Amino acid sequence: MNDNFGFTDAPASAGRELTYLEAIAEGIRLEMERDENVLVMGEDVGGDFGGAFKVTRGLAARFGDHRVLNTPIAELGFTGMANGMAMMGLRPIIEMQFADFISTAFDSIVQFASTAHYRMGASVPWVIRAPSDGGIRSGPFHSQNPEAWFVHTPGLKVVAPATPADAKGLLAGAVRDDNPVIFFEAKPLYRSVRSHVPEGEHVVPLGKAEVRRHGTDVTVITYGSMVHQALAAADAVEPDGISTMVLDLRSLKPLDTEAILTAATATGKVIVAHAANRMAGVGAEVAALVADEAFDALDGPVRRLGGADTPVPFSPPLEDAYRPNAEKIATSIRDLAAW
Amino acid sequence: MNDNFGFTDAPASAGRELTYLEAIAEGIRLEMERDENVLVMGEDVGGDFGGAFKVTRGLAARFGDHRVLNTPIAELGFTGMANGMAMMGLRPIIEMQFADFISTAFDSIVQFASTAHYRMGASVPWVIRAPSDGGIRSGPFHSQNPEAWFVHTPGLKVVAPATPADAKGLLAGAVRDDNPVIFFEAKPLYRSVRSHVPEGEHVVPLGKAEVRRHGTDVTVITYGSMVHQALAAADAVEPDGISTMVLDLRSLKPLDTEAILTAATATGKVIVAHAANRMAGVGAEVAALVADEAFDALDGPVRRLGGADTPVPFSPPLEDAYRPNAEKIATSIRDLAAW
Amino acid sequence: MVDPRVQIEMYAWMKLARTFDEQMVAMWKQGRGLGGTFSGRGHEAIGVGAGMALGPDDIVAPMHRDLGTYLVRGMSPERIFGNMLGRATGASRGRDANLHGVGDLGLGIIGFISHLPQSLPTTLGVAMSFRYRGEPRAAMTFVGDGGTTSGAFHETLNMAGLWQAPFVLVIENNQYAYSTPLDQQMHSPNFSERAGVYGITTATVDGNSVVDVHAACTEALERARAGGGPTVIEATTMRMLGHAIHDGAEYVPAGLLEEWERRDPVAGHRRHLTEAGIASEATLDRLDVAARERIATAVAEAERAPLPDPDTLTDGVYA
Amino acid sequence: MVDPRVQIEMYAWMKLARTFDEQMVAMWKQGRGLGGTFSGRGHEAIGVGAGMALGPDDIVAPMHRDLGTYLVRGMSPERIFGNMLGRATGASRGRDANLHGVGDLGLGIIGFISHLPQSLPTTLGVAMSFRYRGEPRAAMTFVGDGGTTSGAFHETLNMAGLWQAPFVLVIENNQYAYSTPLDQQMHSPNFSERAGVYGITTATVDGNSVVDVHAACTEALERARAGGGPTVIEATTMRMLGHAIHDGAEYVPAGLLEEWERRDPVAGHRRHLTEAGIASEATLDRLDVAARERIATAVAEAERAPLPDPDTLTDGVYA
Ligand SMILES: Cc1ncc(C[n+]2csc(CCOP(=O)(O)OP(=O)(O)O)c2C)c(N)n1
Ligand SMILES: Cc1ncc(C[n+]2csc(CCOP(=O)(O)OP(=O)(O)O)c2C)c(N)n1
Ligand SMILES: [Mg+2]
Ligand SMILES: [Mg+2]
Repeated sequence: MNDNFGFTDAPASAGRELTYLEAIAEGIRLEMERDENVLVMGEDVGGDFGGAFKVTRGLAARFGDHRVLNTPIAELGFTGMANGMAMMGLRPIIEMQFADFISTAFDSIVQFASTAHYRMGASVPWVIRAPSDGGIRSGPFHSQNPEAWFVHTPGLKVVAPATPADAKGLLAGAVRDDNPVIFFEAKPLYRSVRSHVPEGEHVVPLGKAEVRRHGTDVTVITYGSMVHQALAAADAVEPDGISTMVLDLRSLKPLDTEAILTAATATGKVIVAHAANRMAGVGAEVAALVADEAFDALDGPVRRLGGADTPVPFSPPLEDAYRPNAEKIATSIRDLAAW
Repeated sequence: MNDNFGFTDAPASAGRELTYLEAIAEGIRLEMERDENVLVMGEDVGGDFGGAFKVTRGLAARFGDHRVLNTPIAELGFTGMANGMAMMGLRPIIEMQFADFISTAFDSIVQFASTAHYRMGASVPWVIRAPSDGGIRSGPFHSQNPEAWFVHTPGLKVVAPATPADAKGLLAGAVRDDNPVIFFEAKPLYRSVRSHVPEGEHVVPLGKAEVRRHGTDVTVITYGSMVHQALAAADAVEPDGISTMVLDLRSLKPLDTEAILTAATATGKVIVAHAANRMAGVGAEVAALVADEAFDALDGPVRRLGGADTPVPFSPPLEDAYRPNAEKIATSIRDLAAW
Repeated sequence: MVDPRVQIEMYAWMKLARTFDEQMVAMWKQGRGLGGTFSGRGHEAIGVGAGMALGPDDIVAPMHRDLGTYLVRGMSPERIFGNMLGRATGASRGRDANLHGVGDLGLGIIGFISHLPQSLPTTLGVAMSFRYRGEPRAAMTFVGDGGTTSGAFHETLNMAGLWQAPFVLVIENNQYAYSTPLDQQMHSPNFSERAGVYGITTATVDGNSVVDVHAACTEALERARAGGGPTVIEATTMRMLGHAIHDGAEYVPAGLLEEWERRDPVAGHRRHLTEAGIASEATLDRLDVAARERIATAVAEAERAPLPDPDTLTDGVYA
Repeated sequence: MVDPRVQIEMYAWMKLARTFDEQMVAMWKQGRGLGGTFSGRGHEAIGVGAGMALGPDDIVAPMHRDLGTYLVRGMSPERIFGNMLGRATGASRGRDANLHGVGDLGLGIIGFISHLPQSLPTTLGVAMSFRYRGEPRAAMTFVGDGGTTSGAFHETLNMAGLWQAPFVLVIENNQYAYSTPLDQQMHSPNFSERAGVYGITTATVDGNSVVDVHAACTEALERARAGGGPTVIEATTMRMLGHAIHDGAEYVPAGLLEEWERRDPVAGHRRHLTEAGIASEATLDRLDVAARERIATAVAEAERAPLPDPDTLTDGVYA
């Protein structure tokens, strides 16, 4: 994992640095301080334990047990419960122990929460924190990237920060949003990425992509852990004289179509990359958007990189074959640049 | 609904005609006769009642109650139960009362059934029959087209017949397939479409698309109820001198990429249409595939038509605005033909 | 004994619900409806008895046979008929069908979704918000016998008992889930035992007695508001028509319906009121007329109301 | 009394499981592991007692602490270690992690998935296939205390009771679900009552007595095979290490662990065998040595085994 990814816009060296995980934790703490309607719930989040990844550690001591609720193993039920709490004006931050278990809560998300405002004008302002993504030998049930299910579902919002600063800022943006927001955390970034995070209030608006690197030959559109792989790939192909733009989507729903089309048009050659299964993934939506609305500007096929059409395998050679990475992205950049 | 859709390959007048619903019922009956491992299960499928749509009516009388099992309201549990039955060599045909309730069974499908063969070499040969689709004023919870969730999930197969003959043939193909297959029935076609269905054994292989109409100017790639709308649209634009090819995908997973690329290349102008929500739908995968692998042959943007990014609304003016139909497809064909 | 005026009010609401229901069924049979719809015939005592037990600050999530609760809670017949007819003036502004989506937090009503029994965890969440804020309020919801075999029933009751939430659940045991009788749903319909294992107070009442339902709900809601924890009430009744408008319910033995017809909740309460000298036939006749007029007005208004503008399709997907 | 040879065999299997577990924990602490892993220390009597009660035609779906069941059922230590180390020779051929996916229908073992408690409905389906075909076989599975609060527990037991399926469930009540003690999971850990409401026979046994677990499971399986319906057995025990290898379990009071350490199932059974004169120390020492050798061989073979060829990535997604 490349953890020194030198963003053009936010050099890693400027100011106070936090890991991705620390940034999320700080974001939660600040939102709980700001608004007493904000609470945390999920399996093992409470007490001194603070969750499987320790993101919520210390919150119970600081804010009291009633604001940091340990739940039984009942994802459907406790997410449904969060629907009711949120309709009454609370702002639950739900921790799924792993994003993989979000399927257990499916009805409460894709049927109830997503439709409540359309059907009866009731807003459901919760955030589900979903530790997702693999590459860390966790096997098929602790490595999933299920964002496409939710991007396809009307009424939800979906974000996927790639940097500590965005992790903090999008967390705040998600908590303050009046809609159900699924916040996909990239587990492989938790402790591997450390960079500048603004102190105090820092809110990143939902729905805005960010250019992480400017370039003129090929555009890589991506999000989450693959932002770092794309940046490393861009570095790797630079000596070949290929100038790569990297667009970090940050929000997957709503998508920043303007930024996508601008980035696609700028180079005319587009690669969409994500760690999630490629087939019918979010990348398909982005590629299809480009193939429709930026068609005239295209100078080559719209390429897509994503997980293979298999469960996420456990063993290193298989998982490495399954996932995109900097090398595979670089190969695709070179190939497309030469088109 | 256009129920006289004059396929080029299978004229509606040839031979014995059945409705789409009758064809499914016949397909189930024949499979149950052929193989006593085949059984039917679901809510209200048994006894004299025969299910919410009467598809399974008469089966209990014919084959006995033990082969037509009424279940409690417990989609997660009874689909999980079907996983176990299927691993032991039975071939359950599960009726979801409406496709909308398939989300309730989500874990049993997308986590267990889809991964069992990859993880432990155990095949799970069930079929879920999912009455889907709208246009019939059934509101947000009885009109859904959730196929994209499953096409994105490795290990599943997904089919969506558009004609009575395919409904029967794909049902047989799905039952005989050794993998979990989700069989999306288009409710609006149940009784509105009647056409030739071969008698006796009739098996349509999974993974093969079918050209429903040949054409040279624009290709519409679609499936399910929208096949009929696309054919009507093709008729409507013919007087304008536009020749439209219509490709019926039939199988959504595996996708017949060869047929898609051939059809796309033949005209260079592609519209992908489905009733499901457009955003990150199956159409995005098809469009992205075309934009990548048929790029050189494209003479215009790849268009997509699908449901709006809203729940399926109930009231006629809203539902009509929500859904693609022949008129909207025709407009898109005209627009693209003039590109 | 319940205040005689309250008992008369109960009759008025039940009669309004019954009249609404009969008018709805007639319209749908005449082809004046839109999509499918569910009759709550036979469930009036439950919907009204429970609805009238609610306090002004309580929140309720009724389901598809609890028309009485919506009405008692202040959802106008116009908005409900408007919803069923897909009008812009309906509770869901043409978005949701029949009694689905008929919610209004201003009236303390949460509209249900089809997926059974999603109202249970949602309502527990409402109850937990009261607990979070230390408010003396209660949240109530309903489930059918069929819905009790679903996972969400168990998960919700387990958490309600664990946290002793101010939560009240009425199980409407009407003998059938669609075509499926109780004995094909569960080994034994021992609902009180089932709820009792979670550390929840339970009660079983005659679901066709509005007075009994009201009393049980009142007690449960008061206990909940006072911090005494959750209650599950089984109300036994019978679904008197098909599952939905298209269903002739041929699978229900005729004798069973006849038996329950003799226990009709509206007629039964009327008999009780006159026999106990609480109200005269003339008084009750006037209420019958008022109900008919109220519903006629509502239907006329709903039928006159505009359908939604298709340009508003995407309005309200997001807050 | 259980046949003395069987009692000695019980010791051998428990010791093998314990030795495997200790070796695994040591390797993972040394960094010779891959990913996370779960210790079943303290659960040996349950896994072995249940596994030995199974008949040759029965099917079992063990979970993450039932190493003993896999071993008894014939899954070799090589294949299990191979699985944990991601080898091509592992039970899942490098596809699934730790004890996940360790299934082989040829051995009558269904591998579990993480999502709790998915093994329950799956196993009910296996049982229903026996019923469908009229075969005198039974299907058994396990769930933790934590898994019992999930919807699938309720849905499965309701259907198992309804259809009186040849289904046996062992609840491994080990006091914790990850960091969450019983009193934060449910109002009262009354597992037998909870299962009883579904029309299921229930029993509670000392989960640290292999003889008791074996007896309860044998009885339940025989009843199931004979058409006597389902059984739920609560086996009380304690998870002796953290939830998974990375977890120090600081949240468990030290006194609780000490108390349960005195009831260690392997040491306890050894004491019983010698005190009852069933086996000598020397005999048992030989079994200890055999277990160590068996595991050493297995580890060596697994570590030598090849990782999967990346070209096989998509093999086996479909049958
Ligand atoms: C999860 C789910 N599965 C299936 C359905 C379809 N369905 C709607 S109502 C119903 C029967 C409900 O029975 P019950 O809970 O007893 O309520 P009743 O209609 O008898 O009042 C069914 C199966 C549903 N709404 N939700
Ligand atoms: C649906 C679901 N949610 C969360 C998890 C994560 N998880 C794995 S094991 C576990 C605790 C299980 O506790 P219990 O059932 O008591 O079994 P034990 O580990 O104590 O043997 C949790 C929460 C999961 N596997 N499945
Ligand atoms: Mg019912
Ligand atoms: Mg436990």
